[in-house]
Amino acid sequence: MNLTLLILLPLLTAVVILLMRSSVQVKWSALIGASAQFILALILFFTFRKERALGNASQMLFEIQYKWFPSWHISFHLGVDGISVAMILLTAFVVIAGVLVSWNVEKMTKEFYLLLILLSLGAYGFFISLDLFILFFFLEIAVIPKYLLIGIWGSGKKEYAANKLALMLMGGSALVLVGLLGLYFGGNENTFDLLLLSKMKIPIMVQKICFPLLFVGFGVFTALFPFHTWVPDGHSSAPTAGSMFLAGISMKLGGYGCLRVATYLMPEGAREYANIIIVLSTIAILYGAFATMMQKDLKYINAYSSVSHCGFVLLGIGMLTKTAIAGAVMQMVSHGLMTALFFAVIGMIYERTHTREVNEMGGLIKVMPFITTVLFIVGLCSLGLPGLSGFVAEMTVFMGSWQNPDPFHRVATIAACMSIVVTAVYILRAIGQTAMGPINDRYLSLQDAKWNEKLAAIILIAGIIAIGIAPFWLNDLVTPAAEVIMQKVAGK
Amino acid sequence: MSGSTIIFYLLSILTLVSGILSVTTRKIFRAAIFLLFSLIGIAGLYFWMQYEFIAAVQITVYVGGITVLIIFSIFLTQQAGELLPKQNKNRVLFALLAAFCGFALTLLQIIQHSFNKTLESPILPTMENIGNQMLGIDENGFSLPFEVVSILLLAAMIGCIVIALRSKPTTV
Amino acid sequence: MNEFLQIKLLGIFSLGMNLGWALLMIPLLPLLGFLSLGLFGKKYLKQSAGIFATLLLAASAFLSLHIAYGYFFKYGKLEGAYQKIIPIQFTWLQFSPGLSIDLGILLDPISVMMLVVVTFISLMVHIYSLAYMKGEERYPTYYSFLGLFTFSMLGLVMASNIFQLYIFWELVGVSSFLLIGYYYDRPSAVAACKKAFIITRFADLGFLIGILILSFYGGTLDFNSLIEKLTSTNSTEFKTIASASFVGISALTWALVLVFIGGAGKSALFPLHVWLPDAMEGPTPVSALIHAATMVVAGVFLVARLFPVFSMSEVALKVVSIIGIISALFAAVIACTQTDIKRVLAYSTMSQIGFMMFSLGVSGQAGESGLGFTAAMFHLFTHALFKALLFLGAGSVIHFIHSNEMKDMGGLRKYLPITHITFLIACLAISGMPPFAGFFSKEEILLAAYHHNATIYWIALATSGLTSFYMFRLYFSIFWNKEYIAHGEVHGEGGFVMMMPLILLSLGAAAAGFIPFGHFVTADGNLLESAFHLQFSIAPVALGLLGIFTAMWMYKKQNNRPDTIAHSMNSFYKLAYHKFYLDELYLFVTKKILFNLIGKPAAWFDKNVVNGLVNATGNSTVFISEKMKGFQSGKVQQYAIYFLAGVIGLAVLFIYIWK
Amino acid sequence: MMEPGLNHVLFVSTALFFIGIFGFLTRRNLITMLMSIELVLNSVNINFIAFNKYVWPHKLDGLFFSIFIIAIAAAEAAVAIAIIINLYRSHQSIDVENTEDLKF
Repeated sequence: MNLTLLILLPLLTAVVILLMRSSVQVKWSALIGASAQFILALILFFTFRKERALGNASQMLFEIQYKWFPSWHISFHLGVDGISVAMILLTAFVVIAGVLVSWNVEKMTKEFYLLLILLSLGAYGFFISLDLFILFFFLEIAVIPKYLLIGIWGSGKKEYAANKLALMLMGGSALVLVGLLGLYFGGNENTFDLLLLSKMKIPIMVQKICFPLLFVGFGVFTALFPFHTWVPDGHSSAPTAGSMFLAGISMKLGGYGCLRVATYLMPEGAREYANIIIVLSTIAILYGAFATMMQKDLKYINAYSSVSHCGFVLLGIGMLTKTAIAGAVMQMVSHGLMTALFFAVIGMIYERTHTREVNEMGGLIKVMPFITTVLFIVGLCSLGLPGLSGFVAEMTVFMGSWQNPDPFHRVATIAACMSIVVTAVYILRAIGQTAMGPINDRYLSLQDAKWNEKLAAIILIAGIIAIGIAPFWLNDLVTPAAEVIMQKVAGK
Repeated sequence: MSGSTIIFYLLSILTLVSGILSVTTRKIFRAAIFLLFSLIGIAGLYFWMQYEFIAAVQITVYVGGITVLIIFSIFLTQQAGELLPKQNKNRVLFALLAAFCGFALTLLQIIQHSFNKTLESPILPTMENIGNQMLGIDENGFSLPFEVVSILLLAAMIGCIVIALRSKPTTV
Repeated sequence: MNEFLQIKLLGIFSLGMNLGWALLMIPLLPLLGFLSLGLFGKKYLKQSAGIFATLLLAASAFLSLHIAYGYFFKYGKLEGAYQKIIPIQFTWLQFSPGLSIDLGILLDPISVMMLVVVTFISLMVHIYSLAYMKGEERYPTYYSFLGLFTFSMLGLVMASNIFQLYIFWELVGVSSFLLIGYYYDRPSAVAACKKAFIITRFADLGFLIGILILSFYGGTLDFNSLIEKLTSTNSTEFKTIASASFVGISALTWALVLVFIGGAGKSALFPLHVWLPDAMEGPTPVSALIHAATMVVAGVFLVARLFPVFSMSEVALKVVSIIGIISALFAAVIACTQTDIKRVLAYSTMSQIGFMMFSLGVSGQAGESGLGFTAAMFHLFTHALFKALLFLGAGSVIHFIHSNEMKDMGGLRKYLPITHITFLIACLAISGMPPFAGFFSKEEILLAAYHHNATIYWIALATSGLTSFYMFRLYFSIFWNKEYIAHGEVHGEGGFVMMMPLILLSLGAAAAGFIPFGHFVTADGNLLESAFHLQFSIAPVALGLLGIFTAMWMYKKQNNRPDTIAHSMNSFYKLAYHKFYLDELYLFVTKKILFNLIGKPAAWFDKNVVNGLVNATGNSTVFISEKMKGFQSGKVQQYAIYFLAGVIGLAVLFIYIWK
Repeated sequence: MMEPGLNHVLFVSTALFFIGIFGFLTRRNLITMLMSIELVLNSVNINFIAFNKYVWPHKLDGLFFSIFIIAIAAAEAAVAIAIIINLYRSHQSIDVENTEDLKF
C-alpha cells in the first residue's frame, strides 16, 4: 500500500475537475474521485489489519520517506498507525457524503468541488504525515478552502463567520508553528521527524513551553474552551458540505494534533498541564451542552453540541489513560460521522423548509419520513444511544477517565457524565420540535430525500452503526496505537 | 589675526547669513538668489581650504547649473511677485526646536571629540592626482564609483524626461 | 466463526447445539422484525406487517417457553440449586484487561422467568394490537418499534454483563420514547415521550456512575465475577470497596444507591415517577407492555440481579425498602383521586412496583430470609399478567368509547361482557383476593415485611387496602355506575383477536398464584418452601374486602357520595388530585433553574463574553490601526519632523544612555 | 578670534545643515524645500572636504565623495524639478500641503 496514493488521488481529482466543462461533469468526476478515495481508505484499512494480523508490530506501517529539504532535515515522511487509519476512514466517509450532499450547488460548481477535494487532500496529508513540517503544510492546506467555502457559498453573516474562522484557525496554526519550531530547535537534534523526536528526550523546559503552544494551537481547531467561538458562527454560515467537512474533518485535525504531536512528543508537558486540560474540557462539555439548550437554530444546536462532544476528545486526552485516549479517538471518529450526518440532515431540511428555526417546524415525520428517521438516528447517536457510535466512544472515555482514582478526576468524570442528561434534553427538544408535533400546512407539499441525499445519509449511518454495534474493530485498531502513546506518557 | 582668518570668517558669515535668508525670505526669487550667494560662499570656503578643483566644480555645477535650473522652474511654476504662504506657528516652533536641538547636540559632540590628524604624508589635491585617482583602477582608484555615478546620471536624465513628458491622452 | 465475533461457546454444546441457537433466536427474532419492518415495512408489508411481527414473536415466545422448561426441569439444577449458565458470550468492547463489555446470555431463574414474561406479554400485546391498531397510518412502524422494544427487553433480562444491561437499558428507554411518541402529532404525546426519556436518562446517570464505581473496585463488568468478588468478605475487592468512603458512606453503598437510582427512574419510583402517568399518551397496548408489565419492572430486575451485592450493604437495602414503601403508598393515594382510567392504572403500577421494591429491600440473601426476594419476583410475575390484562381491558374500553375519562363511562358491562369479566378477574387479582394470583404473591410480600420490619408491614397493609379500593372504584365506574347512553352506531367488542389475549391473560391472572414459585426463583438458587399461614392472610383479605365494599358503596350506583367525601377532605383530596404538585416542582426545577439559571446564562456568556472577547480582539486591532494610520498623513514635513525627532532621540539614546 | 581650524569649519557646516533642515521643515513651496535640501547637501560636502583636509590628508576620498555628491545632487535636482513641474501640471500648485495624496 503506497500512502502517496492518498495524496495523489485527490490531487488528480482536483486536476480532472479543473479540466471539466459542465457542472454535471464536475459533479460526477468529484463523486468518482471521492468514491475512489473511499475505496482506497477501505483498502488501507484492510491491508492495515492484514499486516497487523501477520504480526507486523512496528509502530508505523507503510512508511515512505523522501528527502525534501535535506539541509533543514525536512523529509517527506509518511506512515500510518491505527489512529491515522481510523481518521482516514472517517475522512473518506465524510468526503463522499459531502460530495453527494452538495449535488444541488449551482453557484460556481467547479470551484466548490475543487475546494472540497483540496480540503480532503489536506486532511489525508495531515493524517499520514510523520514529519512535522509537512504535517503543518497539510494543516494549512486544509484551512484555506474553508475560508472560501464559507465566504462564497455560505449564508447569513458569512463574511464575518469566514473571517472569524480563518483568523482563529490561523491563530491556532501560528501557535502550532511556534511550537513546532520550539521542538525543532529544542531537541538534541534539529529535526522535524516525528519518530526521531519521539525517541529523543526533549528537555523539560522546552516541553513546558511548547506543550501549551501546540495543545492550544491544535485545540483551537477542536473547539477547546474558550477558543470555540468560531464553531457556532462558522458552522452555521457554512454551506452544508462545508459544515460537514468543518465539523467532521477539520475539528478532528486538532484532536489528532493534540494527541499525536503535543501529547505524544511531550509527555512531561502533557502530565504538567493535564489538569488544566481536564478542567477546560469539562467546562466545554457541560457549558457547550447548556448553551445548546438555549439555541433555536438547528445549525447552532449542532455547532454547540459539537463543542460539547469535542470536549470529550480533549477530556480523553487529558485523562492520560490508555482507555481514555482510545476513547478520545473513537469519539473523534464517532463525532465526525455523526455531526457530518447531522449537518447533512439539517441541510436537507433547510433546503425544503427554508428555515432552520426549530420553532417554525413541526410534524415533519409526516412529509419526509426518510429525513426525519435520519434525524432521529443522528439525534439518538448524539445523546449516546447504544447501538450507535456515540455511546461506544463516550463510554470508553468515561471508563478510561474513571481509572484515575483521585477525587479531581472523579469529579471531572462525573461532571462530564452529567452531560448525557443535558444532551438528551436538547436533542429531544430539537427533534420534538422539528419532527414531531402538529405539522404546519405550508410544509405539506414537501418532498422526501432524493437519491443523492439518501445515499449520503446511508453511507454515514452505515459508519455510525458499524461502530455502534461492533465497536471491537475500531477498538482493535485504535487501542494498540493509544498504548504506544500511553507508554511514552507513562515514561517507562 | 591673519588675512586668512578674516577671509574665513567673512566667507562663513556670507554662507550662513545668505543661507538663513534663503530659507526665511518670503519672496521665492530672492530665496533663490540668497541660495546662490550661500553656494558661492561655500565655493569660497573650498578655495580657502585650497581645494581649488572642488571649488570650481561647485561653482560650475551648483552656481551655474542647479541654481539656474531652480530659477527656471520658479519661472515655470510661480506667479512672479507673489509672497510665499506662511507656515503655521506651531510647525515653525517645532522645526526651530528640532533644528536647534540637533544643532546643539551635534556641536556638543564635535567639541567634545578631538580629531587627530594622521601622520602620513599628505597628497595634494592637484588636478593630476585627482585625474589619476578618479579614473584609476588600482586600490586608490575610483573608476567603479565613477561609472556607477555616470549610469545614475543617465538614469536620472531618462527619468527626468519620462516624468516631465506630458502624458498623452489615452485614446484608443 | 467470523473472525470478528469470537463467540465463546461456553457450554452451548452442553445445552445441545439446537438449544443454543434457540436461545440466540429469542431476542434475534424480534430484532429481525424491527429491522425488516423498519426498513421495508412501509413499502412492502403494509397491513401484513402485524401478522408478520406476531408470527416472529410467537416463535420467540415458543422458544422461550422451551428454554424455560429446559432450564427449570432439565439442566438448570446442579446439586439442588439452580445454576447461572452463560451459554454464549463474546467480547464486544475491551476497555482494558479484565474490563470489557461482553455481550452474552446469562441463564438463571430470574432471567428465564423474565424471558417467559416478556415474550408472553409481548405476544399478547402483538395479537391484541392486530385489531386495536388496525388502520393506523404507521402500522408497520408501530410493529417495528414493538419488535425493537421486545428485543431490547430480552437483551436486558438475559444480560451477562452489567454494561450489557446498561446498553439494553438505554435501548428499552428509547423504544419506550418512540412508542410513547407514536402519536407524534399530539403535542401532549411529544411532551410525554420527552419527559419519560429525560427523567429516565437522569436516573441512568446514577446507574452509569454506579457502574463506574463497581467496575473500578470490582475490576470487572461481568455479573458473575462481579457478584463473586464483591460478596466474599475476604476478597481484596470487597475490602477496598467497603473501606473506601466518600462523605462517610462506603463506596459500595454509594455504588448500589446510584445503581438503584437508575432502577428507580426506570421503574417510576418516588420521586422519579412523574413520567409514568404522562407516558399513558402512548397507544394502550404499549402501555400494557412497556409501562405496566415489562420495562417498568426493569428496576426491580436490576436490583434482583445485583441482589447478592445489595445484601452486603444494609444502608442500600434500607434505601430500597424505604423508597419502595413510599412509592407504594404515595401512588395508591393518588390513584384514588385520578379520573383518567389509564392514569389510575399507571399509579397502580407504580404502587405495585413499590411493593416489589420494598420486598426486595426487606429480603436477605440466603435460605428463609430470602423470602422477600422470591416474593418480589413472584409478584413481578403475577403483576405482569394482571396489569397487562387491566391495560388491555382498559384499551378495549377506550376502543369502544374513545375516551380515557371515567365520567364518559359507566354501565359498560352489557356492551363489553368479556372485557367486563376479565377486568373483574384482574381487579380481584390485584386486590389480593384468594384464589387469584395477586393474593399469593402479595401474601408472601407482606409476610416478608412482617418478619423484617413492622412499620413497613403496617404501611403495606394499609396500601393493599387502598389498592382494592381504587381498583374497584375503577371497575365500578366503568362497568356499573350510570347507564351508558350510546351515541349513534355502537360497535361491539374488538372481536376474537382482541379478546383472545384478554382471556389468556385472565386465565393466567386467575391461576398463576398456584405456581410454587419458591421452587424456582430464590435468592440463592436453592429451594424455598413458602409456608402458607391462614391466620396471617386474614388481615389483608379483610382489608381488601373492606376496600371493595367501600368502592361499591360509593361507585356502584351513581350518587353524590364520592363528591361529599372528596369535599370533606378538601385540601388533602386536592393535593392528591394534583399528584402532590410534584410535576409542578419538576417543571419549576427544569424550567426555572435548569433553563433560566444555567442554560440562559451559559448561552449569554458564550454570546457576549467569550464571543465578545474574540470580537474585542478584532475590534481593538481595527481601533489601533485606525489610530495609527494618522501617522501616515501624506504630509512630507510631518514625516521629516518625526524622522528628525527619531534621529535625535536615537542619538541621545546611544550617546548618553546606552554608552 | 582664533585661528580657524577643523572645528570652525564643522561649526559652519553644522549650522548650514540645520538651516537647511529648518528650511525643509518650514517651507511650504516645494521649490524652496528643494533649495533647503541643496543647503543640507552642501553642508555635507563641506564636511567631507574639511575632514579630508584636516584629518586624512593622505587620501583624496573626501574630495571624491564631494564630487560624486555634487553629481548626484545635480541629478536629484533635475529629477526633483521634473517631478515638481509634473505636479504643478496636475495639481496647479506646488504647495506641499496639497500634495498629500499618498496616505492611508
